[in-house]
Parts: sequence; C-alpha cells; structure tokens
Amino acid sequence: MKLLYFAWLRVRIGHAEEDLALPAGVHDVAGLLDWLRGRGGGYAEALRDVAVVRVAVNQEYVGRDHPISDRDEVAIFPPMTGG
Amino acid sequence: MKLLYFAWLRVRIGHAEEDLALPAGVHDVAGLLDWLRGRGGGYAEALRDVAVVRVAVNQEYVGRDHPISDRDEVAIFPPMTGG
Amino acid sequence: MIRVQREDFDIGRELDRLAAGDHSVGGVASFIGLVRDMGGPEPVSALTLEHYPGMTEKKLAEIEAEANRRWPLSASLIVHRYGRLEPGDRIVLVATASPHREAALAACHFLIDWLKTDAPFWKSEATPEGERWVAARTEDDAAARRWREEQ
Amino acid sequence: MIRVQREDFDIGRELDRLAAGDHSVGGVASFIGLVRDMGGPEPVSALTLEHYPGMTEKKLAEIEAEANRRWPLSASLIVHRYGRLEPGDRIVLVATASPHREAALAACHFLIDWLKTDAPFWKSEATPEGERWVAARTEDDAAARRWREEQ
Repeated sequence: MKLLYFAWLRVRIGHAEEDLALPAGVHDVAGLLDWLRGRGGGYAEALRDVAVVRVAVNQEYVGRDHPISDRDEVAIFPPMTGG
Repeated sequence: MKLLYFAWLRVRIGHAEEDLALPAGVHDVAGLLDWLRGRGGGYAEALRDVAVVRVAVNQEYVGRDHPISDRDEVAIFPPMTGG
Repeated sequence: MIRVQREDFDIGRELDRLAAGDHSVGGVASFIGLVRDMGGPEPVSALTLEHYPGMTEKKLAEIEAEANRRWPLSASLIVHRYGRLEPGDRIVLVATASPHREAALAACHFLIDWLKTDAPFWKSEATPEGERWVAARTEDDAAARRWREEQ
Repeated sequence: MIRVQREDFDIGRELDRLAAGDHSVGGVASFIGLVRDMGGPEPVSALTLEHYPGMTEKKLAEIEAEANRRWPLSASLIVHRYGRLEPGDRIVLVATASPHREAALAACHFLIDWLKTDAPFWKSEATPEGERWVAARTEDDAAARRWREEQ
C-alpha cells in the first residue's frame, strides 16, 4: 500500500509518502486512520482531530467505510483550499 | 427643440436629426409622437407601431407623459440591443 | 472606468491593468461579447453598432456606479465598441475586480445583463437578404429585471 | 482543456485562443484568482500551493466535463498554478465560451466554485509569524453545494 500525506498532515507526520504493508486487522479507511494514529508521535498529532481529515483511495474521495487493499494508493489530507 | 432618431427609426424617417420649433398644442412625449406621425410619409411609417418606440428627453429615458419644452433634446428609438 | 470606442481592445492588457498594484484584489471576473454568426440560412457577414453619443457614456457610467454601489469592487471596466464589426470581433468587455470572488462574479454578470437593456446601442446585421435590425430579446429584459427584483 | 503548471499564463492569449475561429461563440466569461494580501497585522509575503499530482488533473477534468454536461459550451479552460507565488500573482484562470451569454457566465461561476472545494490543492501563507495553512471556508462549501442542489 502506498500512503500519501498533504499540507499540514505531511508537515506533522514528517514525510510526504511511505510504503506500508496492510496491517493485520485493517479493512477500511476508518481502521487505517486508527492504526496510523496508534503509531503515536507525528501520526498521533496529525490525526488527533481525525474528523476533519479527508481521504482519497486510488485518487477518488471516499468515506470512512471504504475498503482498503494492499495494492491501493491512499492519500490523507485536510480540506482542500484551491482556486 | 432638437430631435434625434436612431436605428430603424432613423432609416424610415430618412434623417438622423432635425431642429423643430415646439408645435402648438404639444406638451408631452405622447403629443409629440402623435404630431410627428401626423406628418405622414416616413414619419407615419416609422411611428406606426408607436407602442414599441422608446424616448429619451435630455438623455434620460422617459414615459409618454413626460413634459416637452422648446429647449429639449428629444431622442426617439427602438428597444436597445447593445452588449 | 468606461470607454466607448471604434477600436478593438487588448483583453490581456485591460485585465492586467484593472488589478495592477492592488494586492487586496482576490478575483477578476470578465465577460467578452463577440459578433456571432450562427451560420444557417442567413449568414451574418457584418454587424454594425449604432449608438447615442453622450447618452451612451452617461448610461454606462450610471450602470457602473450602480454595480459599485451594490458590491465591494476594487475596480470595474466597461469597454463597448461601435461601428462596423465582423463575426468573431469583440463587441464589449466588462470586468470587475474585488477582494471577494462572489462580488466580482455577481457584479460582472449584473453589468452585462444591465447594459444589454439599458445602454443606447442598436445592432444591424448584414445578411444576403440585406440589412436586418437585431430585435431586442425578451430574455434580456427578463435577465435585467432579475437584478431589479434582487435590489 | 485543463492545465496544472508552475508557470504564469497570458490571459489575453488564453482567452483569444478559446474562441478562435468559432463564429458561433457569442460570449466568453472568465475568472482569474489572484494571491491576495489584505495587509492588516499579518501581511502575506508569499503563498505556496501544494497539490496532488495525477489526482489534480483527474478532478479538474471531471469538473470541466460536468460543466460541459450542464451547459452548451463551445470551449472551456482551467489553468491552475502550484508552487510559490507572491501577492498579485495569478493562481487560477477559468474561462468558458458559448453561443449564449447566460451559459458562459453560469458555467464559469460553477467551475470556480466547484474547484475551490473539489480539486486537491492546499495553500500555505508566509507571514511574519511563520507559515500558516489557509483554512477551508464554509462559504466555499456553501457555494459549491448550491450547484449540487440546482442539478
């Protein structure tokens, strides 16, 4: 699984991307966010207010119940501010 | 009084402007339009469907009951099609 | 600012100039009207715009002042051409600059709707059948009326 | 057409190109977003735009396709910059060309509202207090939602 972080999530976590083997017991977006927060440090800080965080799986915005597989590109970021 | 004609009113009447002494008995826009139509020829043709015609007195759009004086600039034209 | 002129205008230069040096401007909205030839049985080879010199400038200035009264604009511009134009030629430019995107967009829309029905211009088209005066559209009256009701 | 780029763009050239040679186009509407510095206690010396390469292009293409589905457009364009910009610099251009003025204006408004909330861009401002991430505005969500309801 490829993980991407943007904006202040990237800054707090400390890197823009990483490769990760799907952790045991993680099946959906909610599970992945919980697992990442459980890593502590920058992850815990970045994901403290997890409700504001948005997620895209394979470049599509998804909800918390979206399934996650080991071949996915998962991006985590704050609300967008383009334009 | 200075009279100005625009667009198809100008074409039908045959000239773009003329000077006119305020005709006896003409006090308002409605009276002036009636008087001009009464001249016949191009005037009668241009003012046949008098309801569609618009009038400006001294460069302000006015209604049919607007008073007319001998020092006015009176413009007569069809609905505008700018932009 | 308003201008009534025969000559064409340079969109890039006009829009750049509108917000130049004013760092409070967050958005510039613009509309450009072009001479259209829809093809069909009566192709338009030219469009001639007639106007009422003096009154045109006065009405455009009034329209612009009304937009500035309704929305917080940093700058606004109306350039309207007259004379003989050909399909694809620019007729009119309206542009608005504001700190706020919504204000710039709404004021630009207002200006073009309003000047369609309120500025003393008349169009005639050259077609194979001869000169044809363009009729006022009831949709244009309806569009301008909408802004009166929202006042 | 959509483009995501570091470089600035030439408004005049982009807008001229949009309708070039298509005589059915009666109106071109556009909106340009600029880097704003409102002054105040925390002046902005620079704005950095981060985006999600690949997904950005995909979302912009979707937004553009949606506008073309809703309105009869002859052409449309979104150019969005990323990287480090300064106050007064152009961030984004959206432009629409249509035979009909209302379609061009509405589609342009839709595109800028929609991309504000739907395209994966993030802004951070350089201020004397340091970097500050620009927060999403609830007004922007409301503006985008309006188009969903009108669908």
